[in-house]
Amino acid sequence: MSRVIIRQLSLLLITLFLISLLSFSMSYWFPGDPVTNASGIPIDHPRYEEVFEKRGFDSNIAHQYISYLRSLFEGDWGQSMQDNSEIWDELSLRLPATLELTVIALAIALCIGPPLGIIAAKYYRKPIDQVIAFISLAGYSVPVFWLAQVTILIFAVVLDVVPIAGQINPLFDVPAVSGSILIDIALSDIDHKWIAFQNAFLHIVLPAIVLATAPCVLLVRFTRASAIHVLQQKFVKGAYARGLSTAEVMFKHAIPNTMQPVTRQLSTAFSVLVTNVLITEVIFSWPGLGNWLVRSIYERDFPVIQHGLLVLASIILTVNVFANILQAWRYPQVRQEFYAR
Amino acid sequence: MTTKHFLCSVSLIVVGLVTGCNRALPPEAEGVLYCAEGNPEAFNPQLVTSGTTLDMTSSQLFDRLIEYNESSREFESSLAEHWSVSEDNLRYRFKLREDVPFHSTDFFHPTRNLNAQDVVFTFNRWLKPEHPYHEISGGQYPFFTATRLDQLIREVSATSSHEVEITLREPDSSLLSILASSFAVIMSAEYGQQLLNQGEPQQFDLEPIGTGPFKFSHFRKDVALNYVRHDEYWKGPAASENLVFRIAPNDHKRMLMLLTQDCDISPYPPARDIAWLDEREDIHLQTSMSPNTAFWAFNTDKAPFNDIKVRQALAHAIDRDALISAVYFDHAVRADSILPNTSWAHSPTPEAFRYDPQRARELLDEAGYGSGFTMDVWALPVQRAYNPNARLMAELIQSNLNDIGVNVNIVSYEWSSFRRSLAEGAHDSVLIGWSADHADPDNFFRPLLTCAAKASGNNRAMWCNEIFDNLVTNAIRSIDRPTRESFYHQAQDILAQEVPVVPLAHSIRFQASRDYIQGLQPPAYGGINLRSVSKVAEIERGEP
Amino acid sequence: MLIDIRNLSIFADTPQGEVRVLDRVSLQIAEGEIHTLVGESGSGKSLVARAIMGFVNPNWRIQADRLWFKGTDLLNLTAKQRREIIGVDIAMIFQDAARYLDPNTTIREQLKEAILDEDVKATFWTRSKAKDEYARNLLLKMGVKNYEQVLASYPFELSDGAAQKVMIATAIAHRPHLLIADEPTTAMEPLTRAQIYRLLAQLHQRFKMSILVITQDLNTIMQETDRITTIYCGQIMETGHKNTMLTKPLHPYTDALNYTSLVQTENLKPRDRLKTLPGIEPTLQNMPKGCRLGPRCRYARQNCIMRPEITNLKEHSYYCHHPIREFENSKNKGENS
Amino acid sequence: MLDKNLYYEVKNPSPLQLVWQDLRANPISTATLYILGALLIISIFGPLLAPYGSNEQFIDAVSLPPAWSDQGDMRFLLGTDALGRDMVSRLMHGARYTFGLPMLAVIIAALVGCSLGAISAVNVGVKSSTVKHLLDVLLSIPSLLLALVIIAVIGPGLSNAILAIALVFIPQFLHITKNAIADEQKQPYVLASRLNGVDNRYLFFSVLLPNIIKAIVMHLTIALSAAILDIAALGFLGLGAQAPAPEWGAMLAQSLEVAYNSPWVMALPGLALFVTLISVNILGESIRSALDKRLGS
Repeated sequence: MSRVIIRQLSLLLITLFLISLLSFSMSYWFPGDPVTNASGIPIDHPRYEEVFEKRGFDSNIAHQYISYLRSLFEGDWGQSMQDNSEIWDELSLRLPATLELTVIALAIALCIGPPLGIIAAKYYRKPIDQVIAFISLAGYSVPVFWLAQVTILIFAVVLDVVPIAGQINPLFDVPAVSGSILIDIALSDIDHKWIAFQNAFLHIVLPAIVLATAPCVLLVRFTRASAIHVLQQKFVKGAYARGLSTAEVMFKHAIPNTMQPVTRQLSTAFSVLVTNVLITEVIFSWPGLGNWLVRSIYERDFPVIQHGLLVLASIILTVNVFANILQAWRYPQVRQEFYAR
Repeated sequence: MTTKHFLCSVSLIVVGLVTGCNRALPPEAEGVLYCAEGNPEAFNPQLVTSGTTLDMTSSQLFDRLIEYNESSREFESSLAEHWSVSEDNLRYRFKLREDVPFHSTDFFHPTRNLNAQDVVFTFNRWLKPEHPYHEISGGQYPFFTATRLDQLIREVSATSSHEVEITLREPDSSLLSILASSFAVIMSAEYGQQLLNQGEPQQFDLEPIGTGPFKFSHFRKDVALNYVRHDEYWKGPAASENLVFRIAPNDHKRMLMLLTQDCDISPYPPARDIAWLDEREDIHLQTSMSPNTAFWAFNTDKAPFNDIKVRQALAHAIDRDALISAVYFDHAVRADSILPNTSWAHSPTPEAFRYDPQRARELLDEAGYGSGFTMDVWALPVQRAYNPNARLMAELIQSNLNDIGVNVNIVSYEWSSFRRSLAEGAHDSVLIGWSADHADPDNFFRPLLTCAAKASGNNRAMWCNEIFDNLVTNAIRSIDRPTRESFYHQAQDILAQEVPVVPLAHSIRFQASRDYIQGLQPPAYGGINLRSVSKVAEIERGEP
Repeated sequence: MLIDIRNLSIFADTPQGEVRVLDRVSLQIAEGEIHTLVGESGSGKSLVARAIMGFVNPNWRIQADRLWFKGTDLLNLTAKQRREIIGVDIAMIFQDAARYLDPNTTIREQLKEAILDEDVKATFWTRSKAKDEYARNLLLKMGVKNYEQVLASYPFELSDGAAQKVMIATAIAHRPHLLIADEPTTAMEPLTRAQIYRLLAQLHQRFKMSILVITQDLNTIMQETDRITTIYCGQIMETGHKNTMLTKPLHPYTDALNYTSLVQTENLKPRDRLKTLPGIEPTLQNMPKGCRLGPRCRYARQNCIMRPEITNLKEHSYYCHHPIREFENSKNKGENS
Repeated sequence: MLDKNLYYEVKNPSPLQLVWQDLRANPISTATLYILGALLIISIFGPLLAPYGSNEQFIDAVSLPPAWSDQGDMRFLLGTDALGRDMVSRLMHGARYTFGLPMLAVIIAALVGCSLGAISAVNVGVKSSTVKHLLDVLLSIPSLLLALVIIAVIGPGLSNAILAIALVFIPQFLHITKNAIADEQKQPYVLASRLNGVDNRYLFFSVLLPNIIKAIVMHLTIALSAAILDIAALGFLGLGAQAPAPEWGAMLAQSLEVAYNSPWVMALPGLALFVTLISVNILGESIRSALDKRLGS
């Protein structure tokens, strides 16, 4: 197992290195001055010379890359070209907000997707399977930005059940400490925390459900395909021959084996989730990374784009590698395959 | 069986959570939610010209020396109890109130009330380059540069602890109007000194201290700006405990937020929604004829817009009546001059901007652009009183110009970067406008179209014409209204001839609020004042 | 009779229409008997086993006059009743044992799953331990010496022989009355194969267990077999005692099978033709009418397009219009007359 | 007795023909074939078929609901938007942007990617599983994010968005082709062909290609659906097609401001997008299950 972990982590390091290289070279690809693109300090700014030297632009490219890495680790991520705010400060508030939404959506997707997929596979080609298969295909085909608008119109405007923007009613005096609203409420010293939690819950429920749709139906599809495959496997018959009941066969053998490829696909579902979080945050005015990134691309705010993409890509890669590790940890067969290579 | 029980209890919990969560607020979170169109650029009205920032800062945080009373059409005392003007119209004396406390917050505890030092400190900031705060936050004071007030004022001095004297270099009929505008707010010299001692002068414009009805609490970019009541406010405390500006750049979103009670007040509701919003019981719609003009400015520094004929051709190419019906839904009147029709100096020149594609084509031919060209139209990304939907307007103009062989790209950025790029003159042409800051007609000429305005980055046409400059300068130096009027008429004729800007519409300003909001006044000039606004108590919100 | 099957037919739904993959199969297994079912791959012999076990594909239609286990009708069982028989009274071991074990669960857990609470006398909290002990004993009985290591392994870590032993161990955990061994030794090394058969024979002796062995060719037949049944293309060809079947078969198919085995070919003279069947097996969609062996049978006549009825001799029965002895007899007769 | 005719060989159609037969046999996938065929025709000839121009404005018919409602007008079957533009015409023009262009981009990406993948697989061979693993991980970054990177560099706009999407899908096809070929090369039948002494060219085109086609076809449908979604998403975010182009995503974004008053303006582009995507996805799913059935998984 430790071999697998070391191998996967080194893989992660290599990919992160590649991504940082990509992010670094983006300063050159963007139009304009690379120093400004990397740091957000305009060329006529008094601090320009200082930054120019600090980023190693007076030296060769390798030195520049090392300086870039150093400033990354020092938390000197430059400033936004639009409002001169420190990218690191802004990011450390926005990333938790995004993660909060992402984690909740992923949890919803995980609670609904795989069980539905397994039910569909259990009743393969029966009406219940066909209904689930169709819903999952339809859900997979609904553009998230359309779904978000339609749900807003129905649930917020017509039914008036939930609010439509932000993390919480701003009248609650919750200072942004971590950026994640639920954590912030817990940390804050306001009275009536429970009411604040309820308010935040109402704010997050709609975007989270909208966001969960795509990964959820994706997981339904993965799980269904995998479970159909597994249920045709001989060991299921073997388990029946051992005298196990259907429930025992399903829960002890079929479902764990079904989840083996699905664990791997978690990272795919997560990628889809991250793609959609960009759009969902814009629509629900969620003060997260996606909202910020989309606007900075629109405004060509290069330091923000550069670092925002770096962070998102790193998160996806990390989740991917951890899905691999999780799979290897849970499934000896996979471990075997990793060893064999 | 157990599975069934489990599912039952889970669904019960979920249902309970959703239904149990109503949106009622605990008592300490009572307050008014105002949906603003964008982030404030700074918490200092001196630094900005955008109405969004003015709405969010000026009247909420600060006070001015004097105020302009819309109904009586006269100036009223504010921080200055009374004032006097010398015989030669060059010296103005203001006697200050003695009982005006500054905000006391986590970051600043005032030791004294407002006095003459504060006024001198505030005026000298933009007046004197050697002032320690002059260069902080960019060193640009667009309104004062554009009105040439920085050239006009010789000195601001404290004649006693509570008396200030402003000395002018030459007489100026618009001074009181300017001092009553939302930009001329008074700040704390003591706070400035404290920050200088701490070595953090940039905080001055980020965590403001004023004398106004609300105190700065905290601001999160793109989310919300929170104010709390200033209990010792000299006019008496504000009606509402909390005041929150939610940042919601999208007008449709703001309208929906008003419907879902995510906002209590929404300025500039979309024109297309006015009609049915007005019919709703729970929405209160207010209008005001605040003087404003939407216009289309050409960057006269750039070819081909440096050619008068091209500008005239473009002016004739667009159908402004169609724009008004499609964009404003007829909640506006066609503008035939940059000066609003409510002003006494108004002199319309409809002929110059008549819709005549044939004439436009001829003019383009004469200018040598018969085969057409491609240009950018920048559409302002936010809704302003003068233009509810610049993007839609740009699309209509696009199709109009297509008819005379001009291709149009529509360009739009986020508001603050949009304004910065405009100031740099990166645009070909821009759809923008102006809302009056004060009652004087000068407000529509000097801040917008003079060479000084070009220098301050406020002249969207990048236009500089000496004759025009002389006319408006002469107008401001005379006290006599008929003389001024004739100067202004000549100035408007030059504009009709030169066409640096095409005036489009004077619109009606709308403001929508929930029915449980009371004390809301439609604003006349400059920023809105929310001091007397509060929620009606004892109304069960959201319940029929 | 432990197992009594009469006229069992299975119809499979294929894109080309419904195909009768098992054609009126009858099979009886007596208590304490080792019965071998021989047929080429695809002949439907495994289907018989699956029908008994109730592993039915959803696109199958089963029809039988009788499918009895100890007098219980296996066709009309509720799921609960089936559970009480399958895995308890009837157990099955498969070819390719490793793939019939869950690859992601240890042998220990899978073996313990097969052990019922009744099998161990223990209270709730000692049960797991008792089952452990029981599992160890089972493996010991199978001749697995390194049982601890095997118990901790995952299926894919075991050798074929070891996996098959584990499989048998799970199958005999509650000493079933009938053990169905579906090609238990195909693709195994001869030594391992012998080991497995010896094991089965021991089980048969010690527990008086009936065993249905399903195999491909007569070469690998268990020495201890009592009776042999041959099956071809879903039709039973001949049933009889081992000795009769191996030495004096009446059915041409059994005869042909016999000639593929080494025992018979030993007696061949050099350059003799092998008595194999000409042609190839028909595909599922193109089953010949009547006796399905017809097109490949040396003795086939016109009436072979009718399905032959069963001919019962003493302890022996066959389905053929022209059985060998009779044919040769008649030929002899013809020469005589 | 030995009638040779009894042993006729079954004449089997080729696997791809069988897949086609399977598709035609299923009414739902046949329907999606028709829908996609119609979309293709509209993408190519849309401007000729549409009743009006995409930006033709009818001042007298602003925000008309679809024709079947009370205020509808028969001239405008699906109503008009806030500028008085015919929705039918806009949707038809938009098919080219939202269906035609992504399809073109994916096909180009597939051609380039597969060729590169084939070349690298045949010439270089996959020696290192680490490289494969690395690519696996890197390709887990979603296509929209990569497209955003490219757009961030070259700037927003429809042509840039299409370019970005074509570029994003090239490595995917490359990776898939390379892996498929590498897997197939391990198969015994390839060895058999080699032993038969066929040359590399024949080996590739006649032996390998028919067997990797499954992986490529399956990825084509997945990539097409992703590309359509990405183009629409970019249009929606204002980073792809710019107003007034009738790209469905951009139309959707613009329709938001009238969503409450004239919901059809929002519903229609979304519905068009949904129908297109679900057709592509169902077709992909049908092809996948048919291929699984015919070619074995």
